[in-house]
Amino acid sequence: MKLIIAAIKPFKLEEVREALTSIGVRGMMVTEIKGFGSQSGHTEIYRGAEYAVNFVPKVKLEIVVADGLADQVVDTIQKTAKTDKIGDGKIFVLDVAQAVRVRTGELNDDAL
Amino acid sequence: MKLIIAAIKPFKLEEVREALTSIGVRGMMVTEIKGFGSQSGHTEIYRGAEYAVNFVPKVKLEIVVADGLADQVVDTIQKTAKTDKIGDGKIFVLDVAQAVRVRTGELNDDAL
Amino acid sequence: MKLIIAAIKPFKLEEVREALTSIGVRGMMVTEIKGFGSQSGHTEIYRGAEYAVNFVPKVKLEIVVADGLADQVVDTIQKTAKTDKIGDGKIFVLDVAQAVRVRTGELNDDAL
Amino acid sequence: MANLKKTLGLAAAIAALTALPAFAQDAKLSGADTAWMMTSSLLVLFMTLPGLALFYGGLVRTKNMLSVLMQCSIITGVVMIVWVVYGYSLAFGSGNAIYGGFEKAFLAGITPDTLSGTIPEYVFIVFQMTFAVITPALIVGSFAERMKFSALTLFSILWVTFVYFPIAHMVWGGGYLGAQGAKDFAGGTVVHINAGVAGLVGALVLGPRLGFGKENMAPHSMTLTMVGASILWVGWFGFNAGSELAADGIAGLAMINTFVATAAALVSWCAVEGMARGKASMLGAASGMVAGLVAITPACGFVGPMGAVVLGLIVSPICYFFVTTVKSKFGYDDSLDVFGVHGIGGIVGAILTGVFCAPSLGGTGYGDGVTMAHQIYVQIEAVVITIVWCGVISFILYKIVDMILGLRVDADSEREGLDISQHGEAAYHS
Amino acid sequence: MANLKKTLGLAAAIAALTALPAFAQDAKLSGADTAWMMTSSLLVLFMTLPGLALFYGGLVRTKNMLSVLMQCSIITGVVMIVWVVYGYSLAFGSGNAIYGGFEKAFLAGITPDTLSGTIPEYVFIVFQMTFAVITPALIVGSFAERMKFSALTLFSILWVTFVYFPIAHMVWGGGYLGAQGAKDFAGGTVVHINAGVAGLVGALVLGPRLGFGKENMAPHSMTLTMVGASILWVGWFGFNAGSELAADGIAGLAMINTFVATAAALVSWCAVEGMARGKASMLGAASGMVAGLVAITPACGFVGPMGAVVLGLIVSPICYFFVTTVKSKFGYDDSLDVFGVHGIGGIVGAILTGVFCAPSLGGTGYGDGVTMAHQIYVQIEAVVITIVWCGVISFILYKIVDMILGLRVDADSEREGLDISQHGEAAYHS
Amino acid sequence: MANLKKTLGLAAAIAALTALPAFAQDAKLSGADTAWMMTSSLLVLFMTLPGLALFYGGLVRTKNMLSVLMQCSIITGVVMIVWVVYGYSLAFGSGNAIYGGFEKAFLAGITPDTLSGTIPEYVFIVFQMTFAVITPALIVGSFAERMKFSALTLFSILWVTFVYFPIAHMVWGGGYLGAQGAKDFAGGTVVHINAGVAGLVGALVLGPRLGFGKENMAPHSMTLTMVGASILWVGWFGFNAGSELAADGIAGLAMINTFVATAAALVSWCAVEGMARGKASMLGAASGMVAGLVAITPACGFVGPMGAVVLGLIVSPICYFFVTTVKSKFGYDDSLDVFGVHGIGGIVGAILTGVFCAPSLGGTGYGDGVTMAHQIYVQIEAVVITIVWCGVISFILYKIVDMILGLRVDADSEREGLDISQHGEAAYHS
Ligand SMILES: Nc1ncnc2c1ncn2[C@@H]1O[C@H](COP(=O)(O)OP(=O)(O)O)[C@@H](O)[C@H]1O
Ligand SMILES: Nc1ncnc2c1ncn2[C@@H]1O[C@H](COP(=O)(O)OP(=O)(O)O)[C@@H](O)[C@H]1O
Ligand SMILES: Nc1ncnc2c1ncn2[C@@H]1O[C@H](COP(=O)(O)OP(=O)(O)O)[C@@H](O)[C@H]1O
Repeated sequence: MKLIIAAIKPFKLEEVREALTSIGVRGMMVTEIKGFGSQSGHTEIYRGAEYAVNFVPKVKLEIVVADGLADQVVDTIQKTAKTDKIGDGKIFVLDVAQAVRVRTGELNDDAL
Repeated sequence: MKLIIAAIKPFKLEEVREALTSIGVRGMMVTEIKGFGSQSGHTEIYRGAEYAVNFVPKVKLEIVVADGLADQVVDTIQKTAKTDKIGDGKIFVLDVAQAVRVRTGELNDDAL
Repeated sequence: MKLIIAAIKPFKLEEVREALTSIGVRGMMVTEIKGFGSQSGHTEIYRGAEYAVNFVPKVKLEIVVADGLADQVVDTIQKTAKTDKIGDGKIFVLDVAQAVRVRTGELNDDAL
Repeated sequence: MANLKKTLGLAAAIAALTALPAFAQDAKLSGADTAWMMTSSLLVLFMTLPGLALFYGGLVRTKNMLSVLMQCSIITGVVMIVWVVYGYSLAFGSGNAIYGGFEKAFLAGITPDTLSGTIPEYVFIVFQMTFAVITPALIVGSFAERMKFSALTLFSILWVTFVYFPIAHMVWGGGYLGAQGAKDFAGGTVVHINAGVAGLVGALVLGPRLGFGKENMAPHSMTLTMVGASILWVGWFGFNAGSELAADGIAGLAMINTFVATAAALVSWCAVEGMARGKASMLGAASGMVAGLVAITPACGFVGPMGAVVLGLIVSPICYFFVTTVKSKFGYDDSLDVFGVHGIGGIVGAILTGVFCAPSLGGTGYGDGVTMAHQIYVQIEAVVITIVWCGVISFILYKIVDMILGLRVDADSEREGLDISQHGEAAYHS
Repeated sequence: MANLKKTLGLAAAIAALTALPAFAQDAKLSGADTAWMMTSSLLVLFMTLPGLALFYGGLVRTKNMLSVLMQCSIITGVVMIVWVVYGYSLAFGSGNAIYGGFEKAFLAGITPDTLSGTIPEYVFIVFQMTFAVITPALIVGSFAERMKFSALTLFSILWVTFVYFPIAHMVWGGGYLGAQGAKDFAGGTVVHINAGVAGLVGALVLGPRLGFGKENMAPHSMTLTMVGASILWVGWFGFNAGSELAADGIAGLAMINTFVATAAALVSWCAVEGMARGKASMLGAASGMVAGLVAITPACGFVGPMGAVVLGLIVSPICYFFVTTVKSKFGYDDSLDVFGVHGIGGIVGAILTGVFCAPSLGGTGYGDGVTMAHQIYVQIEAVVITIVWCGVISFILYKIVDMILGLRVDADSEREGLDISQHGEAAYHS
Repeated sequence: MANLKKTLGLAAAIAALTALPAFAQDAKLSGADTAWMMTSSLLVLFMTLPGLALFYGGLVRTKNMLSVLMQCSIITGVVMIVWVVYGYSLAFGSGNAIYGGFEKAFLAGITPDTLSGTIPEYVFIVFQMTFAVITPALIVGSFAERMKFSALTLFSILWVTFVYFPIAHMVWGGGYLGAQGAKDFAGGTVVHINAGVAGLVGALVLGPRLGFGKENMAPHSMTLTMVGASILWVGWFGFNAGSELAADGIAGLAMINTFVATAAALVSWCAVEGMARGKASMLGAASGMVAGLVAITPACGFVGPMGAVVLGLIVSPICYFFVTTVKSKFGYDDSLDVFGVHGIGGIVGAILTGVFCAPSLGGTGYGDGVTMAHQIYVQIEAVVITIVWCGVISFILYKIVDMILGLRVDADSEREGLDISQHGEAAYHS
């Protein structure tokens, strides 16, 4: 199994979730994060004190899928989340040694 | 070492933390996430605009432990977080190449 | 490529980010988490009901870098985030199988 | 209201309805009193919405925030309608010693020119209406985070009808308790003890929240709770000084007492906490404010400012003892301490009113031939009658509502939170 | 204001400026009326800041929160300055049937001793000023989350000058509509229909928000929206009972009506939602409150409390139908339903005022020889004139501002949110 | 208060205590004035709780939110007790040119029938009490996020005793400054300059916050700050128009000025920001509101509305310059700009009061034979005396408290936040 981690633009979340569902992904974990990258942040000024906000709001997806599905998932995220503007995000793939479904104790591919 | 990632129901957090402590786990990272899976979300309506909230609130645990402890951790989480209802969560195990304690610079199993 | 996960004290975030930028790290994901470890939490009392808050606020960094840069990143984080007080945090290193830049579809080291 | 002359004047007015011309001669509209009483009325609404709603709402968990706001809102809506339809008549109609009857149902016979004392009767009606609203709204704190919305709505209508209106009539509307000489300037008995007891019964009937005593149920926004407590204080001047029904020296007395008793109770709660656990908390200060406001309510037009300070200093430690020690001893889950603060604070205030109205303690004194001991006796009698009446009938009403609709949501809905399960929305989004 | 005697008295006063001594003889300052009108004036400011700002602000997404607060704030600032410079004169100067002229520009000739009826003219000026402020502030809800701050500021100045001041003059300042006998006690036409129509035109001209109908645009804080609605209710007593310009029985009538119509509308919105989708929501209750307040505004000094209850019960289902069914049918993006609640609620209230002021329905009655049918006709005429005048001129003003500054921010700024892009700050940090 | 006739009347009343019957003949209670002054008193409490608490609280980081709310709360509590115990007597007793003595300690000799001018003395006492409360509460902004709670409490008691009461006596209580003819209608000197200077001294004595100038210290909720500023504005009508102690034309003047000066200052702060950095911020608008309110405070009963507009337009750029340029130049950490806004705004207002009260500029004029130059001289004298008195004594008091309790929390507690370390609770949970 693979763990696919993706940082994307928040307003793309729904679209990506739908696209993934349609190719058979059945679960994921979503976290609101602050992204740092080539897309620059902005400056806020409060009564003369200037704060450079170097982070931009992103959404992080974490999805575990069977090895066979991994490439398709990466591909789908990349195509759907893309707006051709800087800051569209990254996708990373890691190996997963084991998966368990809490409710049933099912293991690995059965757990997904 | 292993990284154990678990998505569980928020109200189970305290119980799981205690169970893990009792088997020797000494640290973890906890994140509030939005989970997507077979447990369905709900619908909110605001003045006629309907929003399907496909995500349910979950808590994500990330725990790094020595290889020898990993199975016991997975087992403990599974048993403790279980309510036999849909949406109880998942546990994933990944390999960790290195661990460092910031304060002391200690490495690997000593760092945990 | 390596995924470096670090839990640090929140007020160290800016300093660490700057130090990493200066050694060539070009992106990261930042999440506010609740940390559990040897640093103890505190107790809150609300009208006689006592709540032990076992978690302390931490910030989690996730950074993917080329294999060659990994050691330097770990080292920089460790040196910069250190205050010599308990609770300074941990750093974990994992292997990454693949990386993709959403905007361009570039792969692996080119995607970072 | 507690101004006996005025209450009697009102009773006389009611009695004199058949002899209206004679009455009309005496009465003259006072613009000043009208201005003050309109201000007071809107202040008491302000206490409920958003004051009490925020005070309570801040104390619950995020997932139940809207349910608290909604409960306060719907009570405001339905009780106001009930009030003009039959409530005012039941409470302030001539009737008998317990109930006022239906002669003024639908506000029959009242026009913009009808006076009640020196103010338009419409203004008297709205002022009293805001009291009828806030009393059941106070109760919701006791069974917060687990009650069904439909059940709450039905219960509130029944409760004002069978508990609040009769007790208001007995104390202010020319009924039994007023005639006994019980002193309750602004509603310590009618409003606070009443709500506190109904809350305690509710907490017992519904049982504790899931996870009570185990899970972290810390307030989701102490900020909102503090804002709510502050608004309660500000609005309470309408409640207390407004109960004089005039802009005069006694209203001024009620006002200064409402300031200093509250200040004293705030400080003494902080002091007790500081001694007991080394730190004074914002929740403590807010609780102290409310305890002080509750305790001075029956007394505010009868005691002197120094008596008010002492009253305030006394009430907080007693309430503190109840919400920390007694509650956890008995293990009932009065979620937001309606009984511990309003019930106990009201009882302390009611009894001490009998003490501090002594002229030797700076008070405005007793009725002819009444001793302090007798006054205290009468005060306790009023407290006991209220507790018994309210306790028994509230219990019956909870049971009736439970049979008809069920009082409590199911476990899954409670876990998910009432906002989603009862109202289909969430308090906060990004 | 709608108190015709007073309005005429005022018109007379203005006409009598050359014959001041004669006028000065009659008029005498009433401290009571002054106290009430000062209170009323600050209550109407309270409605706008923070009331309306929170009601609207809670409904937008976090990233646009400050833009809403800022729009309400800047409108408050600039319209107040415009008001004392020339607005008051245009609205309440003698002038002609449409405009009041510049004779009182810079408040010329007014001193602390100048009276308007029984209150200092300065107090009358500030009371009216708060109305001139809240009306354009109401409009911002319709094009929230996409309008440029500079464009909003310019538009507001133009809009009060060319829409609000003339309509206020026509209705209250001695102009055309007042002379026709249209009944509008506290500004249903001038304030609410006016703002609702300008809002609808704005929503159409600017077009829908990016992602409208697709992305989740749920309110970022229903809590704040509820607080805002509650403050609106509390402040509205200044608006409605203050419009009597005196602390008397009619003010009391306006007050009780403002209580019970709102309560009824709150309940009926919850009831409709409960029937339509099985759950009553906090947003529904808050919307019901505002709909009830809007509907009773023109009627509050003319109808009886039972008429007010019925009016409240009627208005919510109609507004509900507009904000759910009609809006989605036509697909325009009136972000916060300014038209659906204020426009429609105002129209319902204006027309039903003609019905419920019938003495047989508990109202204070019609003018000599006026039938219900005729009154309804006159009410509809006033509504139609307001809609046409406001609709046409607002459209022109939007277009002018669009040419000068551009009305709408670019797509990236809209995605990022107006707080960062227009104001360089964020509403919340940790 | 600044109404000299009334102040003198009061002084006379005090002097006449031995000759009470003569005094009693003249004085008669005015219900209208009483209604207005009760309203004003509760409005000034509203300014502090929750107004100022939210204005300040929104500006700090989440981890220090409750500490700010608690500091405002405890000051309210203890100062009210101190006020009725000896503060009122020290400030308004007959005494000498600097202190009022202890004759009215524990409010001796005052009953509900005792009058102060046309209102019950109890009402006068509470009105003044709210001023005594808000002044030290204003100071907390300067050393926010680092002061010990116990130290704050002790400092506040000492500060009102040795700084506020004497200055209030000197200006309003029949003491030195009032006799010089300094014009301060509602407390520009006594309240705002006083608090601003004490704040500056505090910021210097405590030193800057950890991480000041490096870490992001952005306001945790600009929303709450805006709500706080709005409540300050609404409540300030009690402060300013209430200072007339009557519901009359001068109160109306104070009210219109409090509206338009604030509006103008709001707009001019936005304009300056717009020119300086291309964007107007919500914090700027809120700061402008407060600056305008502060500046008009001494002037509000003396200048005309157009003078008030100009005053408002002037004050914001000056304060803006202080909080942006001057503060960062000198590098002191006046956390929430108490000196930059209240101190500087108060000084600007005090001096310009001497200018704009000129009849030629629409003001109500000078005393007999007083020229503008002389008035300005007197105004500056009052400012300087206040700065010196307050600066020196405040410094001494900080040092004393530092020796007894320590002023500042340790570094770890500051990092963790005062909410947890000082109060054992957190503002927000989920
Ligand atoms: N090396 C990295 N490790 C982890 N996350 C990264 C890394 N680089 C970028 N990211 C994430 O991807 C987001 C987009 O990256 P950015 O460099 O801004 O744009 P782009 O991918 O279009 O060049 C960042 O906000 C960050 O969350
Ligand atoms: N493939 C997956 N990858 C990552 N997280 C997942 C995956 N599937 C489920 N999860 C997480 O586990 C939670 C529970 O899963 P769900 O399918 O709802 O219930 P169950 O495990 O009982 O069948 C989800 O809310 C989500 O956070
Ligand atoms: N085994 C672990 N797995 C994951 N995260 C950990 C682990 N141990 C500690 N952490 C993270 O590191 C933080 C610091 O650890 P702690 O034990 O408190 O201090 P120290 O590292 O100085 O001994 C914790 O708050 C937690 O977020």
